[in-house]
Amino acid sequence: ACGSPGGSSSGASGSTKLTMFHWAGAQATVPEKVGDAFAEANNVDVAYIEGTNADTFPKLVSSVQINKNSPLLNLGFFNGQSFAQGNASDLWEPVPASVTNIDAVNSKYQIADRRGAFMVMDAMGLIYSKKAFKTPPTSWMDLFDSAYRGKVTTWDAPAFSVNALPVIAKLNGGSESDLRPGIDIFSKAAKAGQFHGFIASIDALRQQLNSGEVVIAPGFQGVAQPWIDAGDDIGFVAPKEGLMAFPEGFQLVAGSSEAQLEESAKLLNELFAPENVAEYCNLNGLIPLVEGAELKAELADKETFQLAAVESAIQIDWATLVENIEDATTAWNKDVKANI
Amino acid sequence: MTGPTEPGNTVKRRRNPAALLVLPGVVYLVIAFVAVVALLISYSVRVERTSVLFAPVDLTTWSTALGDSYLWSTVGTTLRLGLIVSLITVVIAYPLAWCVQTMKRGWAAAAMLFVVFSPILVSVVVRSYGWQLLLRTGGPFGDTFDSWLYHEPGVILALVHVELPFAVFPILSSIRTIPAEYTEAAADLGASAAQRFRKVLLPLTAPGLLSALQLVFTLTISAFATPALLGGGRVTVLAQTIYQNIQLLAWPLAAVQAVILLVLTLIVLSLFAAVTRLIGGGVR
Amino acid sequence: MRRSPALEALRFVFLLLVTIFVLAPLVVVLLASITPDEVLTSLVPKGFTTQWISQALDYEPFRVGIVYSAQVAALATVIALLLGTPAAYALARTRVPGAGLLRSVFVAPLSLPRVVAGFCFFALYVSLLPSAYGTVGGVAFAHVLLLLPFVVALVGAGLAGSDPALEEAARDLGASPLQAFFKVTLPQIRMPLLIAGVFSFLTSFDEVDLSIFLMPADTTTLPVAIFLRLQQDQDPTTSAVSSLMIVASLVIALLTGLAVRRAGLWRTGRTEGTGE
Amino acid sequence: MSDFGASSVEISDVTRTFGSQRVLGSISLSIRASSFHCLLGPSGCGKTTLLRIMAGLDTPDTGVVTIGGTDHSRTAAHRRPTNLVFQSGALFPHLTVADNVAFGLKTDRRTPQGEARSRVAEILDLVAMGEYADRRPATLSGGQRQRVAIARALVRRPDVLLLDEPLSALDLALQLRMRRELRRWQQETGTTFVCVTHNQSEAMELADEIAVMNAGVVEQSGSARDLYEQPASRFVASFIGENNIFEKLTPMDEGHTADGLVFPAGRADSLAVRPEAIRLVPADHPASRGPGRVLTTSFTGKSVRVSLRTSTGREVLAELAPGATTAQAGDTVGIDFDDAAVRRFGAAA
Amino acid sequence: MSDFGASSVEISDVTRTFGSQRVLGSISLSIRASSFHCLLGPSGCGKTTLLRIMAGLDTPDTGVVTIGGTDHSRTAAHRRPTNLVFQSGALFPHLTVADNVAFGLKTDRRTPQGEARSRVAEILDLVAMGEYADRRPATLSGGQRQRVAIARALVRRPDVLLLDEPLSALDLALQLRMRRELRRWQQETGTTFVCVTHNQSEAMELADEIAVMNAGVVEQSGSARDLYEQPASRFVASFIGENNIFEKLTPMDEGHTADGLVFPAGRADSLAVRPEAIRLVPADHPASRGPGRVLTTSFTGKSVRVSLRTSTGREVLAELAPGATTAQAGDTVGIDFDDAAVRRFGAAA
Ligand SMILES: Nc1ncnc2c1ncn2[C@@H]1O[C@H](COP(=O)(O)OP(=O)(O)OP(=O)(O)O)[C@@H](O)[C@H]1O
Ligand SMILES: Nc1ncnc2c1ncn2[C@@H]1O[C@H](COP(=O)(O)OP(=O)(O)OP(=O)(O)O)[C@@H](O)[C@H]1O
Ligand SMILES: [Mg+2]
Ligand SMILES: [Mg+2]
Repeated sequence: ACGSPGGSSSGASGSTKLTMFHWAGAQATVPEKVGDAFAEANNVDVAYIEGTNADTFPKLVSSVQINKNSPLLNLGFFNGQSFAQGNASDLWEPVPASVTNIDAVNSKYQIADRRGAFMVMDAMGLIYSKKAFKTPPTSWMDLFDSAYRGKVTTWDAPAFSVNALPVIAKLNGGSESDLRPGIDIFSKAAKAGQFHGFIASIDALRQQLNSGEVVIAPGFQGVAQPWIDAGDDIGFVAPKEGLMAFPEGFQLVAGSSEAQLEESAKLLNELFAPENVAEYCNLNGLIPLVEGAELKAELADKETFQLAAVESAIQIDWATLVENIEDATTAWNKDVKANI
Repeated sequence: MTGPTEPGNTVKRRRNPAALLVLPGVVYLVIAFVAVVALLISYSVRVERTSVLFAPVDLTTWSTALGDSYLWSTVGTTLRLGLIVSLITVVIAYPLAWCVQTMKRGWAAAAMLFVVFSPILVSVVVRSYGWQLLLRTGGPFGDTFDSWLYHEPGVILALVHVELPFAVFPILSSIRTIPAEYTEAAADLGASAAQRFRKVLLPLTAPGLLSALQLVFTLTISAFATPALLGGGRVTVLAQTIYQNIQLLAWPLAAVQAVILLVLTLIVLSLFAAVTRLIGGGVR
Repeated sequence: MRRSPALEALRFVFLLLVTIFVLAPLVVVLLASITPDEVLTSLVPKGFTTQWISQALDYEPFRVGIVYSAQVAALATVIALLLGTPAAYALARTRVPGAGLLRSVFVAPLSLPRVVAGFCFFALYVSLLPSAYGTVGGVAFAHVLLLLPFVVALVGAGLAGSDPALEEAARDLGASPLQAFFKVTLPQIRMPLLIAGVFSFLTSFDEVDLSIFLMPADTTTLPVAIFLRLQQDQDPTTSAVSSLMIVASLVIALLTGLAVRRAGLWRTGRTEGTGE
Repeated sequence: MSDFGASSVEISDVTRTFGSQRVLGSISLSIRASSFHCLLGPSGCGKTTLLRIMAGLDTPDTGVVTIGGTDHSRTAAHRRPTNLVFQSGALFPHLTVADNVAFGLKTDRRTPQGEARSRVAEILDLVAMGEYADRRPATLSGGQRQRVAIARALVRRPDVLLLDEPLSALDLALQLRMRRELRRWQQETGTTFVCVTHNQSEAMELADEIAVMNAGVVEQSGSARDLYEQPASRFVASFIGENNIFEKLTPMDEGHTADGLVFPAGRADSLAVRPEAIRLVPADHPASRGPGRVLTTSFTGKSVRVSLRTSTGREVLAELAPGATTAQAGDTVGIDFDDAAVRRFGAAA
Repeated sequence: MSDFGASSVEISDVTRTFGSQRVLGSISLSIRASSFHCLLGPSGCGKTTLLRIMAGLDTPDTGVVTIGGTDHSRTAAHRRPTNLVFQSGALFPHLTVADNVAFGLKTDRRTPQGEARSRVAEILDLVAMGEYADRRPATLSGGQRQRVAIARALVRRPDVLLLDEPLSALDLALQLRMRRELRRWQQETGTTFVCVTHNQSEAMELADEIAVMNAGVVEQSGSARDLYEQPASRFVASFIGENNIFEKLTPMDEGHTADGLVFPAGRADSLAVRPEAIRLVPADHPASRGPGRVLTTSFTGKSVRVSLRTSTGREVLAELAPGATTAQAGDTVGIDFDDAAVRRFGAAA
């Protein structure tokens, strides 16, 4: 029942084997469906790695470093941060021109050197408890409002892509390369007892919001939407400064064999077909970045699912952030975490 | 003319072929553990985040890590947590093992054993979820144990909960091998229940106690999920920082920290062994 | 010896407290898996549903994971017992050079954070033995590192108290060292062995951090599947799996209990009115 | 010595059952304060069980144990003024010889440390184990262990000292020396000693009074001489010293031949004649009560033991002074004894 | 019975040291095939160690153990044609009495199951433990355990049976019976028996030959009578039977007074007189070799033991026929013995 890590020695014996990495749970449905159909049609073996971005990316990196020509996977779904990290270590293969469907990606999210392609976007805003807020919070800085002392939470380092540090830094005169202003604000808040604690799982966030231990936190629309759908007294709002864009998409992995790259590119093209993108977004509460992918009605109506929201979103320079992430972690640990 | 003349039981003397039985286990440790540790050490002395087996030696990671006060505070938390949890666990487990051993009805003892066992039937994530529900503000124990959750006491509570079986069972195994006549003789010589415990039972169960301490301690200081889920960011142990660094691809640093953790563990384990030898008066 | 009523009462209270402490979080999990709410907000169930349980049973990765986990756990347990029991025996009964250090070294792997061990095994497999990566054997081999400490510690604790003279008697009666071990030593350490086996099995079955690095493409162990699901979906299905495991273990425990009773495992070989 | 006590022990109607086996069937026994009392009986008759009940290590099903006038039936072992020397030794494996002996002095803190140390040293010298003080029990020989066990109980100076076959693993010389020491100790301190032994010469030499137990009951209690010379039952007759027992005799009104030997007149179900009361005479000697064929002869130092077979096939043992006979295996001789040497027992006995 | 074997045992220059303690110092001993050999010696002299070396459970530092002509020095215990009855019993706690006994029959599969069962039953009856077949050792009395230990070794029918104080926990009646059984068994099967005992009467009754050990060496080896009548050393004299030993005498050229008694002339460092060789005469009797004050008298059934103190304070023990004296404690009497009863030992002995 178990394959070996995606081999480079394809072609020699029968059909090509390729390994695709996708995220788990509902995010697995569409990639596997498309992958199975593709395998069937093209006489290709497709194996899947289901996992999280955080765990799989390091595995991929180390596999390549052990053997440049034998990457753990050939085609993978990653977030913007990993896109940038991979670029830094030449992990990605440019997407060939034959993958025409990526031309329909929103121009703001087109990648110049075609190393990968963003497919969908999750939007980070504020998740809040409707019981505690008569009117929804309006600003990112509400996280630091002393009215909510002890009832705020966010993610611990090094998950800076999701814990709002880069956003707060940028809003306060800092940048991806200078997170200090953000760290200072978090540090002050920590000392004042602003935080109920830091969360380590999405589940904990939901629990705490529902129980009233926490009333506000930075969070993803794609995370909040299923909770809202399930009837929790939870709201998601785009702060007046704008949502934070969190694009996700696919990469072809360098070191894969010619045949694997060729087949992966074909599969990639399938995945970017508008109907597949739409289904992916509908299932996971995400904003499609591909033109022609139509959201289902319930979502399409929501303000935060509009492309306008995307276009006005706070864009993070992932490459710069990634360069600073290690130092930022050190600073975060020392100044924020040590004080909470 | 004269052979080796160690004291001790004959079975323990001279080139006993049974000593070779330790070999398969040692071979495995060499293949698995030593390889892992060697890999760690090799990672720890490089700067490149490459995972080729050999790279030029560079000690900068070591020197920065050793001078990092935050790392040492994490080490402190880790060791403190390890010691507190092992002590509390053993203090609960020891009388518990005795109660189980002396239960008159076999089924009651079996049921109690199952109860003790049950935490490890539930995955750590789900277990932590249970604690969150119980301890959160507004939960059934939220008021009594105000602010335990997302603080050290909550983490300790949850760790003791899951390490309990790892302490009860070694103690129980060693209790079961003590003949009744030793406690009887002690009682006959005027020892009260407390004295019998302190002077006879405790030393005779020292091997089990040692196993319990060692198991619980090592499990606790390498525990990652429980402090992460219940510590609320306030309780940072070395395992978490290591995990962070792996995710950051800061492998040399992660390796340095893992080696530090391992060395500290070996030191504490031998301390435990020494202390237990004191209690046990060097039995066996 | 007689026990005083005060002591009896104390003992009862103690056992009760321990039971509550141990079971409370598990009962909550059980509740969560049969309450309709997706998020348990109160401990008084608002109804009853088998929805989560049937969802858990239907969820493909759980089904595959259980089988895979069981295979890995069984294999790892067998290897750990086969390696650990002789080692514990040698450490307890013979003068192995450096026995004190060895004892610590057998336990030490537990202190390696499992993510580290997992990452290292991953690197080892991929670089040295690609064919082991992701196979039941490969995962089990790595798990043995975590199980060996239980076996060595538990069996060692059991052996420490048993009388070496009995093995001498057996050998004198014509039993080869192997026969002596199986017919005399083993029966005396049945209990520690059984416990070590169960511990090993469950630990391996529950292992996430290490396995996650060794799991390849389309298969994962059950706990890894639970873990991954929790990353994305937060409904009580995962609690339901845990509840199912508790119930299944209870059944297995009952069955072993009966078997054990028939095999006389509970007999301690001590006179009645033992201990305190 | 002021801190030595002595208490009488009174056992009334004590019974003890293990499972379905009645091990003690209503035992009553009075042991005078400051006396040396021996319990004698065959293996498995309940001696150890009775001692354990006195020590409080076992609980009788019914009955009362009074020590020094106080009902101690419900007193825990460690509060009783008794100490037991275990049949198996039960030395603590984790303590040295000296620490084993000192154990009982440390449990109550009445004995100052310095005194405890000197008492331990003294008692270890008494049992000739002084030079083993720092050894662990596992490295001792069987007899050495037994001596430590005795020392450990003696050093506590209990009111009642209970000894379970305390000298069984010792060589004769040491046994004799230890007997003398025990006896001297008992007389000097006035402590009550209750000693289980299967060695009759030990019991006879040591005891003021001996209780003979059989199958969970006390058959007879009295001085050594009483038991030897006036056994109350067939069992006591056969158990105390050796005896040639002739059983299932028909009532005898006049000189009667049983098992090929002529006995004096009198009613009895069984008769006993001590081996040392038997004389060997030439087969045709007028005093001969019947012929016997010599099966074996063996020299035991002080005597020659001759085993004979009567004309009806019954085995008879004779114990003669060395030189009193020249009979060899295979010879036929006459068996003779005095009328007065014959003891009779009824059916009930 | 074809499956009984017998082998001689030859021990040459065996030494064994524990730590710094020389427990066996160059032992050499020949044990004839089919003989009953007893090892006698004080507690801690190395008897158990020697037996364990013969059984292969302990390895000597130097020396050779030959069994039945084959050098077995390096043979593992389970391959030796020997079986050992452990001093401690070493019964398997998890097996019933019957299974304990059957254990050794199952290790080699030469004995068919049915035969094994009947042999176990037979041997359990022999040691009077038939009705305890299904019990576990923990529920047995001390003597019952010892009997099971004997049965377990006997049933194997080894060439050489090693017994370590096999009867020490048994009452006299049972001891005598078991002695007879052991002796009978040994003679019928021709098996070589090596038996450690501290009971001299046992050794004398059972053994063809006795080796007297002391402090790790064999002092004398011979028949019971030889040892009793011609002890080769002061130690043997005092150890085999009781003896009154008079030490550190100056060389005596003519009738000499030592310890207040007159001895015949002759060179010696010590003298020995058996208690039974001593006669009590009136204090003023011409035969008296010196006066003695009676300390205690005790009746042991077959004799009266009188302990006396000479004028120089030396204690002397006399063992007299019942009725041979009327002396009471406190009386002063004359001590008498024949010249021939005096044995002399040089400094070396
Ligand atoms: N725990 C027990 N369970 C069942 N039976 C027992 C137990 N202890 C003793 N017995 C039985 O009770 C009887 C008396 O045992 P006890 O130990 O008192 O005998 P004893 O007179 O001391 O014999 P010995 O001289 O052989 O030591 C024996 O038949 C023994 O088998
Ligand atoms: N394992 C050991 N370690 C150290 N010394 C030992 C060990 N075993 C025995 N000895 C010592 O060796 C000496 C001889 O012991 P052994 O058991 O052979 O004596 P024994 O003649 O059988 O005495 P006993 O009649 O008392 O049983 C003793 O002084 C004992 O203390
Ligand atoms: Mg007894
Ligand atoms: Mg011995």
